Amino acid sequence: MSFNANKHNVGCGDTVLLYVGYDNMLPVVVEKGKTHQTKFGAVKHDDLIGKQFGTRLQCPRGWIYLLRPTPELWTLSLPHRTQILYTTDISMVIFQLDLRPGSIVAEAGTGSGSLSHAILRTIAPKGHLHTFEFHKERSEKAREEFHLHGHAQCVTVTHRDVCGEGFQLEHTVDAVFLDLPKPWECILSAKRAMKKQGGRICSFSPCIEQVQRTCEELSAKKFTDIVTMECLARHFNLQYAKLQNVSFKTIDETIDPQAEADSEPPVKKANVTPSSRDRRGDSDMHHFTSAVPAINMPGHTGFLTFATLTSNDVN
Amino acid sequence: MSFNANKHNVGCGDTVLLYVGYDNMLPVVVEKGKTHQTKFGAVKHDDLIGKQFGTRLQCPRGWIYLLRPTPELWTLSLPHRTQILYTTDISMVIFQLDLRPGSIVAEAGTGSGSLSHAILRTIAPKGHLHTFEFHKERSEKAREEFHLHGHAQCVTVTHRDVCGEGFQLEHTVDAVFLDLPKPWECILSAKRAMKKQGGRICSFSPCIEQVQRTCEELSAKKFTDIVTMECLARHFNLQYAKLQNVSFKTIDETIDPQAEADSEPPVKKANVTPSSRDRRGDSDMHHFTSAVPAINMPGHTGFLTFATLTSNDVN
Amino acid sequence: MEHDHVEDGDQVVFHREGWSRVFQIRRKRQVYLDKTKLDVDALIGQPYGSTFEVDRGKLVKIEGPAASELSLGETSSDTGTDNRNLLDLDSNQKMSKEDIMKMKYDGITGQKIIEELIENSETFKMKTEFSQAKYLKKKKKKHIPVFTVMRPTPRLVLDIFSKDPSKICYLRADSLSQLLSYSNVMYGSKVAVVETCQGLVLSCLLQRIGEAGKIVQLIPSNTNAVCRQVMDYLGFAKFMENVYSFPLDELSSLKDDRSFPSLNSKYYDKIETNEDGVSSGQYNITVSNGSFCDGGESLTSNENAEAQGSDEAFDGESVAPDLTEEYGDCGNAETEGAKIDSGMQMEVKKLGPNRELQRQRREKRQKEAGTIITEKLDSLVIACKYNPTPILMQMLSYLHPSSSVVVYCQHLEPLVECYTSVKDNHAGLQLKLSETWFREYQILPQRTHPKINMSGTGGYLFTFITSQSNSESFAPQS
Amino acid sequence: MEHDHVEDGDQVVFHREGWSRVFQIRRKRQVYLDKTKLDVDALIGQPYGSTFEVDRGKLVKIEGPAASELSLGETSSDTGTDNRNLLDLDSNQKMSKEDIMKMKYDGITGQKIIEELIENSETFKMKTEFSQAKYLKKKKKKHIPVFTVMRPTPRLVLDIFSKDPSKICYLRADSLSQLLSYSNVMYGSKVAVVETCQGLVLSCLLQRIGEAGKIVQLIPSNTNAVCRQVMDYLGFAKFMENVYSFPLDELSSLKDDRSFPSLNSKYYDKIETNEDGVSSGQYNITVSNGSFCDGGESLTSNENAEAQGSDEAFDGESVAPDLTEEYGDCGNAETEGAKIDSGMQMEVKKLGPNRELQRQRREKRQKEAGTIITEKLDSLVIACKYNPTPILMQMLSYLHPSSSVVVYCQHLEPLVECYTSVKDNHAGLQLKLSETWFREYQILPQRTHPKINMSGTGGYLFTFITSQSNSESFAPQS
Repeated sequence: MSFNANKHNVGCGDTVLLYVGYDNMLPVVVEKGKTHQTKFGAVKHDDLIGKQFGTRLQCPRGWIYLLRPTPELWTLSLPHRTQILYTTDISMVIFQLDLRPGSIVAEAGTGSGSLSHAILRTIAPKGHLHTFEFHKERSEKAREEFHLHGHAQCVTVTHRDVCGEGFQLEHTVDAVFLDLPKPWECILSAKRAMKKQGGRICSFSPCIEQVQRTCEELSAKKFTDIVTMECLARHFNLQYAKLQNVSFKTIDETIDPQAEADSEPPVKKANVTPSSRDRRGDSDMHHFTSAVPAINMPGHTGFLTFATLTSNDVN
Repeated sequence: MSFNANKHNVGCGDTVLLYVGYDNMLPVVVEKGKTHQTKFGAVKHDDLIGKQFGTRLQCPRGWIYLLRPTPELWTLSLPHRTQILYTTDISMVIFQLDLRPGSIVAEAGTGSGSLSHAILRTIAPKGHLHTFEFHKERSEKAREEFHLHGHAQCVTVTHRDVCGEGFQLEHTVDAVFLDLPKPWECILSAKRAMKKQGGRICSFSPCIEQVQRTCEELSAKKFTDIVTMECLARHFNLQYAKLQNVSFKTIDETIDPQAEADSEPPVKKANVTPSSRDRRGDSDMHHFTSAVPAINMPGHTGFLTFATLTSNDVN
Repeated sequence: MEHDHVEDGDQVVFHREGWSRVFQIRRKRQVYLDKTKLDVDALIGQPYGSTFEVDRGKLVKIEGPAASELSLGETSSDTGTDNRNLLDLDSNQKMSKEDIMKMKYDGITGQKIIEELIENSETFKMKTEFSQAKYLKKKKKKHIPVFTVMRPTPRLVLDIFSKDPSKICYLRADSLSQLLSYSNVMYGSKVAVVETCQGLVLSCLLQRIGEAGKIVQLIPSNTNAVCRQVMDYLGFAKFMENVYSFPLDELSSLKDDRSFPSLNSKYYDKIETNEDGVSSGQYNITVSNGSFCDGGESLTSNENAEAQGSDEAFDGESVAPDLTEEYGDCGNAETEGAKIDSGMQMEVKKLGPNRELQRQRREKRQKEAGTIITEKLDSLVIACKYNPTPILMQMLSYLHPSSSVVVYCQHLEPLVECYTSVKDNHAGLQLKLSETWFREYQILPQRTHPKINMSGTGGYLFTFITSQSNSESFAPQS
Repeated sequence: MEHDHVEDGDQVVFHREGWSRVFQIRRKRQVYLDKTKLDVDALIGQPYGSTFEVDRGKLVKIEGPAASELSLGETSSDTGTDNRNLLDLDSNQKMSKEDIMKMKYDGITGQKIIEELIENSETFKMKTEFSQAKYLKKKKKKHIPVFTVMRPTPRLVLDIFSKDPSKICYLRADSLSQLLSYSNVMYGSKVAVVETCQGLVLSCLLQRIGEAGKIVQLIPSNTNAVCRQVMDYLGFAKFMENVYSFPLDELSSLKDDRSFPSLNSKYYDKIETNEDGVSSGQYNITVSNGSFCDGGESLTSNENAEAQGSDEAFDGESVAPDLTEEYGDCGNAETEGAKIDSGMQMEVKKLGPNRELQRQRREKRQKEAGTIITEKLDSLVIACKYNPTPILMQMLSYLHPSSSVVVYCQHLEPLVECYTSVKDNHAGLQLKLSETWFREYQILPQRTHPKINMSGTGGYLFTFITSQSNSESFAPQS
């Protein structure tokens, strides 16, 4: 239930995230009498019950925070059963599929449920997600998770290979999402699943050849407005950066007749300068706050193809 | 001759660039007695002769600058006879082909000569560029231009369709560049053109299907280290930006009993504030210099595929 | 509640790929579409999803294949192998502009015009298949105004601003969608929003809270008006009871219990009638075309920009006139000849009769908004032309711990400041500062590649989770 | 001059895709490659372009297909249709790490080890073709150390720094290549350069000026040393007579005619012997691993960074030790057991005998450098860990009008300052501030996509053309 907007205190059976550090969260289901080990020491579940989300806990060796799970934080902390979708793509999918409270959605496959959680947040409480997974164990795990997270009413998890057997839904959904190796094989079934008023479809594929076949099939099945896109998040790190200021002699120093008279080579003289300046510490430094893009970033997740089925073309 | 490093003053027959504004340059071949019209008024060629490159000229209706042509500026000002390559891609091509003074290069097609000029700068004076163009008029124009620009010694322009007829070069070049609709058709001929020590090849193609076929053919012809990449320049505009600072009442203002007593609605009071503050001009503005990426940018030029032919695999 | 057919009074999107316009459909109404006056009567009763062609000011429904699939007969099968023999000359096309204009005037269809153009092109048949396709696509877009009638959604409405993204602070689908995700706004959420995106962000959030949530739009006191144009596009008048306004200026007063007793918001909900959404209409009247950010010009023309007073900056930029023409019936750009009857304008009239009653309502709504804020919020969203840092820092105390905060800005620099402030005050966790690379692809047989033009920036996002600053220590385990 | 076969003393690149190491080849020499001690004797006399496999510390030449094409027999034809029945378990592989180590110790080839791994995998045959290929590629890279022997080029040398790009200020191929283009450096150019990229930028420029140009490397007086390691990698000792050093500190003295009479550089060229490249060797001795820019840490660990003095910052970061091990025989990371004989070290010895003579040479070279500067330069290139704006502004007066200037920086902010300074002083035209999006692709049948990992930044470039600030007016045409 902890994904709910109106929940502000931790209860028994709630999933909470123990925030240990940036992008480092442990998902925990609170159960009376249990204990959880973190790198900062043990956490007794009994101590969590009744606490407000956001509470900072003093553990033996450091602080951890008790966070309310959001689909975004869940995506960062969920147990990976497959490759997952991340928030940049997920956001685009939800937006481009026109999802909102009350929408009916079909999803294949369920995978690790990363996208499912974001869909459920958007369509709850009156919408419904039909999610399909061809891997039995995964579909069971997902069902458990959805129940634990208070989504039981809004989701139906089915263990089925939609490519072979289809969605078996007749004009019931507003939107279809496909993350399958051969999405083109179930475009027709997806079309049949769409409401008579029409709807939106999305296919996520890592390879361009998959996209090409999918677009061909979408076009053949009278989907319109077929658009393929890619979005990549680029994160900035904030740095207190510094660059060394080089020293320039003023003209006065330069034409110092004493130095000339000594016929001391300029190089020598120059060499004396740095050490004395260095000792002053950072006075020779140019300081600034710099937003530096992360050196390594995801270069590709997948191509997102969206299309519309209008009421005209449903049959 | 004006592309040369040692040329600092304008002579007769030189190509100069009349710089009118950012990314706005007119290429002019200086000829005695001629006159050129610019948006700032007429420019007499006779007045240009002997002037130093970089000179600012006062024209009747504004300033123009007399710039020395560089391959980069030439790319921005050349007469387009085809789609051209731009500096971001050109730079990568030159670098990845390991070009340097003395390199022998084969290029197909010549196009508008945008890349050719950058190649020639790098390989001159002892290197050589064999450039091929299947469009007769274009090849003639290119030959003229190279001559005018002082490259006559370093370049051979051939009117030929290398896809059909091949380069007809036998183990003479260090590097091959292909910008052709069907580059895979002349990989074999390119291979034959390579020096016995081996060399580097680059193919530029806008479409991924071209890249796929080219890579297949390169691999079949024993090229190794096949790498495909894309590079896009992202330009920043510098803006003196400002954001409005919203006003927050201090606590003192807020609990002003007078305002309370009047039971003046807060909204009304608030409405009085802006006009009086606005009159102060920019005092409510948060100013900062912002590097803003250009809103519209080239999203794709082409894919660059590079590969190596080692001496092992020449035959 | 949602009907499948266009009804009198509906807000309708005219859509083709990457292009959308919104019009309110009324009987006997004419609208301007791409400079052509158009009768929209014919749409009433038609199912959403229908496709129409414009034929001499009339809408003609196209049955069968959609506009984008319009075939062009046998012409394209005749192709050259490459462009080697082509010279770029104006004389390649034997038809003149005047010829084309005359055909249009004579009511020749766009389809026919294109066929004529091909017939009269000396080089078309010599072009490669690729070049032919490119040529056809260009001509189709120009001469065949075809579009599909759609129910408005945030996605389609976003397209409307593609010509002038400054109106919505350069929000792109990727940044808007992430803003919505990271805000964690859902059914029943209590949200504070500061936006100057024509109500786009507000509308999207409103859609997501459903009928159970509450949104307080915070409005700077030193601004003249906020625009909520997009609310009308999306037909959100009915949800207005969930949207409150509150002057940022008054935030500090919330800390003083005397002036803002903790009211039971449910009590107020009961008195509030459905129509009272109007009470926040005050901010709804004036349409601001202004773009403060754009007061800053490139350095080259900087003197110009600096010379403008802030009032002028508010009055918009040179592109605005073009745009309003396209908007058709929206806001201050009412089409000539059409009756002034947009939702916005009607509210103005309603406001008239009893000013005192309106004032009282407004006051009550504002008090309720104050209560929502003091009872603490689940999410804070900032996407505006105001300096975000002071607003953000001011609002932090009104958020539950573990709440979601999103600050969007066209510029990176102000978000660096936000980041630093939040960090230095230990006010948040999971601080993320990001931009998105957004790229579209052309997927066509043998011609697949990223699109030639792309958007260089969709703005920047700063997101974080609020945290309790003082830790509750508990006994370490024995 | 260039031989086709590896000779004793050659600098040689060991290369495979995206990975390069440089070693100087000497008889009886051993080098460390990926923690394996290696005899490189076998390379002498082999043609460049030959491919070798490492087999128990020996190099074995591979004839026929190159490393990347190594086939893996029939194993990959047996594929599953999808991964539905796969569980991710460690027990899928029956071979232990110890088994593999033993095989290696026993001298089993990598090829054979992979075949064994496949044989002992419970899930390999059930995996999709896609997953199989992925698996094979990973294992090949790990177990088959194969590389091709190449003549060093800037392109290959750049790969060496891919593990620690901070050493070259995060220059990527795209930014380095554009730096070279926009500098307009060509055969015969006179160039000033300020760089802290291990000599990479210097070397690239040096390659382009050929034997006819001149490069003056400007060196801050308050730095202890500059590193020109890359000069050695590229075997550029022979070009040293074209490279001069000049202390930035002394720039202002150039304006005083008394201390720097305008010398005829040709005169000095005659006296100068070929070996005098050594005179600038002073700056060549100490290798600096330092990275000033990286003194700035992310805000999280900022206290740490701030605590470091500037000297410490100069002494390098935690990654340096790992790296130097890879460098093999370069600079201060001499491999154990190998004779100290790199080009650099030899110069140190030469410097010894007659210090006074060296000092005189150095002084003369510096005077020549001063002359080159005062006679004005064609190009200025800055790519360093120093604050670029003061250097740039100081140097502007030594450039011809219509010269090319490039300033590279890892950070955007310092270049904004450069831009503003040049703009405000009307010192340039065609000011461009840019970054590059650089992306690599996997092109494989049915598996084509952009690479999963990419570099988020290759730094920023500011480029412009110098201009004459006072216009020459000429009579308008009648």
